[in-house]
Amino acid sequence: MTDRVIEMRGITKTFPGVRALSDVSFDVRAGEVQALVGENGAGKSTLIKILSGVYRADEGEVRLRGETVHFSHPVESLRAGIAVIYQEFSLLPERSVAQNLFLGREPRGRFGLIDTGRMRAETRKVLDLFAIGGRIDPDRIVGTLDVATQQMVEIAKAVSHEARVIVMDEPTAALNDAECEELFATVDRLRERGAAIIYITHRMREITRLADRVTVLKDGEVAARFDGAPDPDAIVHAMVGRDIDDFYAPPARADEIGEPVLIVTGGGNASLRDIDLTVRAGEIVGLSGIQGAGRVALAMALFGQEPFERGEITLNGARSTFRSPRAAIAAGIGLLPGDRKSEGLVLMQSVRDNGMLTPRAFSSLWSSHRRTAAADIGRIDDLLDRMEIRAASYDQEIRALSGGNQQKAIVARWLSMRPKVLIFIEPTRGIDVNAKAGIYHLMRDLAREGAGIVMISSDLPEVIGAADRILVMQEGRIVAEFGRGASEQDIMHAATADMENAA
Amino acid sequence: MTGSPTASRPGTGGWSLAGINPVWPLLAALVAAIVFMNPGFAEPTGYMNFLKRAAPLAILAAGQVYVITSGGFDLSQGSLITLVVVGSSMLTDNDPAATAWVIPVMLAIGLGVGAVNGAIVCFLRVPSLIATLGTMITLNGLAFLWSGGAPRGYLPDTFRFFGRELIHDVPLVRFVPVSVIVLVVVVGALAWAMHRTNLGRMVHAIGDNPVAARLAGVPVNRVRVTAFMLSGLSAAIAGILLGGFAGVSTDVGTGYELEAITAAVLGGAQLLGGRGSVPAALGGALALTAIFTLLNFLGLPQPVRQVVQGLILIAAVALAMHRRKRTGT
Amino acid sequence: MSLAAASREPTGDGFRFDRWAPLILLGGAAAIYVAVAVATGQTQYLTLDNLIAILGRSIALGITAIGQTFVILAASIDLSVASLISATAVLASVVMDGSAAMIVPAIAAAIALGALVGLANGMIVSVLKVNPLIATLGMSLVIQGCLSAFVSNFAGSVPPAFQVFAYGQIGAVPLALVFLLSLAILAWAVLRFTKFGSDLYAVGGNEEAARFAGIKTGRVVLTAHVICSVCAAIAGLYLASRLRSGAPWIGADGVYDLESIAVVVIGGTVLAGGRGGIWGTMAGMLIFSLIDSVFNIAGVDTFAKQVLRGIIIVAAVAFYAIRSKRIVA
Amino acid sequence: QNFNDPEEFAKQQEQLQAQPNGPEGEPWLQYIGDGMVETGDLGIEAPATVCFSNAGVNNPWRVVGFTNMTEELANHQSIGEFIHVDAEGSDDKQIADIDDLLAGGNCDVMIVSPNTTAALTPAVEQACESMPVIVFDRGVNTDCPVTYVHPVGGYGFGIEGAEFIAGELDEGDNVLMLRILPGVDVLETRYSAGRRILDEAGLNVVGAEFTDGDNARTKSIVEDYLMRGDIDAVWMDAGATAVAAIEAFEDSGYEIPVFVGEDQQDFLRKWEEEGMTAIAPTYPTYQWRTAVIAAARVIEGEALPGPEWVLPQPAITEETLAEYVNPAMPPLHYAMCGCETMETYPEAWGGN
Ligand SMILES: Nc1ncnc2c1ncn2[C@@H]1O[C@H](COP(=O)(O)OP(=O)(O)OP(=O)(O)O)[C@@H](O)[C@H]1O
Ligand SMILES: Nc1ncnc2c1ncn2[C@@H]1O[C@H](COP(=O)(O)OP(=O)(O)OP(=O)(O)O)[C@@H](O)[C@H]1O
Ligand SMILES: O[C@@H]1[C@@H](O)[C@H](O)OC[C@H]1O
Ligand SMILES: [Mg+2]
Ligand SMILES: [Mg+2]
Repeated sequence: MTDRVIEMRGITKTFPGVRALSDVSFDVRAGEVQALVGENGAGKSTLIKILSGVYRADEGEVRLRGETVHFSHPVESLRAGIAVIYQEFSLLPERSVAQNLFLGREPRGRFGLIDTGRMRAETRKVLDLFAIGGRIDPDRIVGTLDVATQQMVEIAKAVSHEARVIVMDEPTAALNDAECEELFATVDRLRERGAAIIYITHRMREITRLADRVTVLKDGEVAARFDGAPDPDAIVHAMVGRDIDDFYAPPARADEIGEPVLIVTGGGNASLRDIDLTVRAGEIVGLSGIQGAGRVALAMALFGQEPFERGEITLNGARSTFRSPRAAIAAGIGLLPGDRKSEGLVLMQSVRDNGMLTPRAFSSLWSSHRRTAAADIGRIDDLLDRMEIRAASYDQEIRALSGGNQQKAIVARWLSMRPKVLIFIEPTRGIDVNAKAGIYHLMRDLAREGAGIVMISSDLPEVIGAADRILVMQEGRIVAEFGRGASEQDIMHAATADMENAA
Repeated sequence: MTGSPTASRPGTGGWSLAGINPVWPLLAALVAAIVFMNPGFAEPTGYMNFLKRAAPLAILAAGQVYVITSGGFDLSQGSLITLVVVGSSMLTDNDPAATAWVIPVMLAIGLGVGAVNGAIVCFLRVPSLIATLGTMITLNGLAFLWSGGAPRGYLPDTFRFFGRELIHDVPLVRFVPVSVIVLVVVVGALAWAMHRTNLGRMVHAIGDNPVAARLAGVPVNRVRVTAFMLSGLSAAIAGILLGGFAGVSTDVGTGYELEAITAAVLGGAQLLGGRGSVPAALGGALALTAIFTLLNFLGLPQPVRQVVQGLILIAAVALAMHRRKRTGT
Repeated sequence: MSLAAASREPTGDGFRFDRWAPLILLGGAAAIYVAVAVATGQTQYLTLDNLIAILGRSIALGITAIGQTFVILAASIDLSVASLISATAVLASVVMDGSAAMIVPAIAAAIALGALVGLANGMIVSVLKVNPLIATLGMSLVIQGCLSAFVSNFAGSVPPAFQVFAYGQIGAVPLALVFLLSLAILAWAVLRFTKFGSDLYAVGGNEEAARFAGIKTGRVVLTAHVICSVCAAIAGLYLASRLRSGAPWIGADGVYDLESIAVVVIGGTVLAGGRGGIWGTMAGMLIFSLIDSVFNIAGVDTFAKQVLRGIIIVAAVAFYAIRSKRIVA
Repeated sequence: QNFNDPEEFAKQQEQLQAQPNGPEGEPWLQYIGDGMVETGDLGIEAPATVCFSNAGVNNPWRVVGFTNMTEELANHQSIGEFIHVDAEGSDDKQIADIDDLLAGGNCDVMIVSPNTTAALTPAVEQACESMPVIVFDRGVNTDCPVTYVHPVGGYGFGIEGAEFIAGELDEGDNVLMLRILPGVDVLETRYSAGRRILDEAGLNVVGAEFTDGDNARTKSIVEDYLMRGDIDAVWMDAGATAVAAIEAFEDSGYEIPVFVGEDQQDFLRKWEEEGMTAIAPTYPTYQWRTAVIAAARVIEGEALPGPEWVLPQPAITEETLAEYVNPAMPPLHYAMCGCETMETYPEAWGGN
């Protein structure tokens, strides 16, 4: 099992103004899971894109089973047996599962026409390799599947290519715990079948659970290599260049928790029932639950995106149901969406414009863009500084920043509004440990300043470590509540137990 | 946040030659060619006439660039011009005193049509290409319906003042057409609103990512409707200038919407939103007018002019895409 | 789980409104037609002959719209079809010049011209990365310019043998109608059963995903443009046959560019690409024919007709667009 | 089609001078030549349904004409229903319109104002098979219609303007020719006749430009020509944009040169106010009345001029100008409408 399937030697890559990779060497063997980790912007995705032919390296060589290869297009690498599952899905929501699986290489029958029957049958076969795969109908339109199942389809697609190398770039970002377990089982199975797996993640737990070897990138260089899965602290040290002792911020002290800022009574709509919820100033409330339990729906209701149709919200003593995000923001609620690119960022605009977006939205249309009621340019720059955003300039388009830095810019946006309640949806998705710790401390700081924080996360340790109180949801209702010190088992049990037992 | 504040704050991007909008060198080259062909162009009569002729298109493009930057198209500008010209002749009914109220009414119609366009897009969720195609057809019909097919009135000289008259004895340039003053004021105001106000930044934001903008609290509909209203207003002003320049006819506006889009795109505006500049759209309009003028001076027949216009359009955008790819922005 | 996903179209595999919307609209248009005929006591308009006359009203538009469906599905668009129709009609008519022996060369020449223009459009869009709206607008100017450099009037003539295309009958059914139907079936089959069809939906739905799946996206877009332009060339041949000669203005006069786009969109194909199909387009074409006929039966004033037509286009698209939650621009 | 046909040119030159038959002072009833067609045996019952397939009302000339037509209907009891379909300037649509009218089976007589000559020929031929057809304004390439109503024609129009210019200017003087759009037979012949005469007179045609009938474009084009050199006369194939062209001279500080316009009120008024040297050839809109009269005659079984009903085509000159200027009428009203004696005049034409 020492045959190196992939060898990358001396890879260097520069983008205008950034050296993304310098002299990186990296290899993967058949039947192993090689974890690739590093801070945001360390160069992980860039390395993968060079491997798969999206980018061309400035220097260095890539070898596949000992032979030097020059992929100039991802298809070439795919044909050579390297499948990449990207951070963003590449599925077609309007097409069926089978059509997606065989996209670009549909089986042909008579007259060169597509053999739909065979395509369906082959899809069935591939899906049957996975536990939940058996439940997916090959004719189902992908857009109608939930995200975890879509993720499954993505992986099935890679498998159906009979790839010998499978790269997963943060595959669990959109999954909750149970779904993650399913994914891990799949990864195990792929490893047994002799596949070489490159696994990129920011979650230490996954490294411990899966990795045979670990490569740590820092600032575009290899900072460390480990055989086996080392102690998380060692990885963190290599990534960040120092230890992080206070990963989670300390919990709120009793005297820090104040009056209720947000109260919901009897809230309900198409996806939610009987929501009774209180968030106090100074506390962080975690929302847990399995996929589809209604956490995001609850956030959307609080934020006025999918308003409550029943019940009422009391915010700082004033009653209202918000009909739009704008109304919610005006009343003092802020929300960090879970999908940065499509819901959080205006990508072609500058970092500063992204930060100023909400302050500007709440100023007169016709007044100066440099000074608004909530913040002026100077204050936004201060907040961006405080977030330690890595950018060549705040005038730079935000799309050139790494995911974590983009997330920080959105946080800065909300900080400028001094919200009473701030809802974080998957706040650390795709964010490195250092930044994660930063976000946890930031949430705590905000709470100390008197805000109520609601955090939705699919990362159980994160909920347990960061929240003062944990609410568990199931089928659109809040079914359980835990204080600090709840175990993962407690929460999982509450999230998956039968309705009667939980109620 | 952990750690100490960073010592140095990221700097502000400087001005660089590579960053200059290609519409300006293009315009400069065209003007140089025109002056070379016809030195009279360097005289006030030459360039003032040129600016006067370019004024309606420049104003139109400055309005259109709001809609384009916000992610849409406004195909109704041309018909709106026709409606304004025909409607003004119907309403003024040869009465010089009527101008005083007819012009505000026309500006209101421009704003109103823009509001309707915006409402169709925002509330009926019809893509603007189709929505404004619909209003384009409807407004054209309305203009004919109103006039019975042939305008029934003249435009009084008071009305035509804006598009036709010159202000004499101006130092340095001898005279300035009124329409050039209108051009400077309107384009100046639109440039200010686009590049110095919250409105402009939000127009960019909703064109870039409307979902993110909405979730950030941007009043997406209000901004979008405002963009369409400014586009409508610019068409009304262009109509007043065009009616003033040459009097009433029922097809004054025909084709202007595409020229305005062309001008905006020559100025680097990105179709489908997120990027756009009013000064550059002005540059685009001037460049387009300069192309026409140059081809005219060359005495080229109409068909050749069309071909050249088509090729320049494609080449300009292809070049912009090439640059964008190379600089990675 | 993302907000976008959470607020996506109705989940499940049940009744998908947008798939049926064109048919519902068509039913509505037909009902109005019948109602107007009955209400005005003109039941003679409800005969089979009339139905066929209605179906035959928009053959050229139908053929063009089939082609337009392909480019729109690929998230592109073609504004050059009108000029191309004129050009191919003239070319065919000139090559034939009244001689039956020249029919085949003329058809070949027209199709070849169509393919060439499609190729050029496709290259400009997929290689030079020029926005398709601008690319094809530019191409339209180039074609129209070249055309009017050579002809300014009806040119050449179509021999009787070729007039069969437009005027021939198979029993009581016009040959052209049978042709249109066959073309539609062919187009449907291509979209449904071939790899190209599948690739087309993929490229329109998510270009990046298609590229990563190894689809040569540029080639797919290019092929869609060739198909679109060849359809326009066929429409040009049909019009030459119908008018017995080619005129350099027939394409522009019929507004086949904007109307074909409107037909496709009313037929439920989304401008963003990746969703829709041929039968929707056929329904859209029929809706247009029915509207025209209703106007004629009801004796609607010409100008009022235009006003209504614009409103109808917007209303028809709003009919299903309004239900979607996505923010449009 | 040959738009530069010396025979036709000569014929129309002659017709301009001919003494028309028919009642004096009612030119829409007059005719040049003496061919008549009998319609006695068609057996149509009055009141009958007349269908009108119109190319469009897409310019002021056609608007005035269509008003003439609708007002004329009131004079004829024999016409019951009048069905009007408008093709909005599209050949394809007009062919479909005629198909619709035939399929509807309602019409007793059909009037067609074709959008273009060649394209509408088959449709008109088809209509001829089931009913009497009257064609006016632009023609068709078939003699199946009962009659084709039209004034002398495009050559005549072109001749009158160009001869006037030739008479006023000296050899080598500069003439600018402005045209609205290509391809319409009656406009093409105007140009070819005008060009022939100007060339023969040794005048220098500095340019022949299409204006699309748009004022702003016209004014710009003329301004551009003025920057390049002097212009001693302007010839136009249609007068809708004449005033814009005149303004280009005024605004650039030039004398107004010799001008050819048309019988639109705004041009006539400008001519009178400025004391210009000008002429207004006409293509009289009263022919729209004649088309209806012809239809009524067919229904009533009376004889009518045919197979061509050639109407007189007078030009407005210095001497007759005062007769036609009428400030009460809209600027784009065509003076040669023959409508002054009708009951609803001037309101129906937008006058007051
Ligand atoms: N197309 C590009 N143009 C310019 N700079 C880029 C581009 N892609 C990446 N970069 C820069 O290269 C560096 C490495 O980025 P990369 O996306 O590889 O990081 P990453 O390790 O995958 O980060 P994350 O954990 O946030 O996904 C970053 O500084 C990033 O800003
Ligand atoms: N806007 C909406 N329209 C219709 N149905 C919705 C909407 N939002 C949520 N739902 C439905 O409500 C249920 C709860 O979904 P929601 O996304 O809130 O669950 P969740 O627990 O937050 O999921 P995740 O763990 O992925 O964040 C699901 O069945 C979902 O399909
Ligand atoms: O319709 C034509 C009109 O446009 C022109 O002015 O005169 C001749 C007519 O045939
Ligand atoms: Mg990455
Ligand atoms: Mg959720």
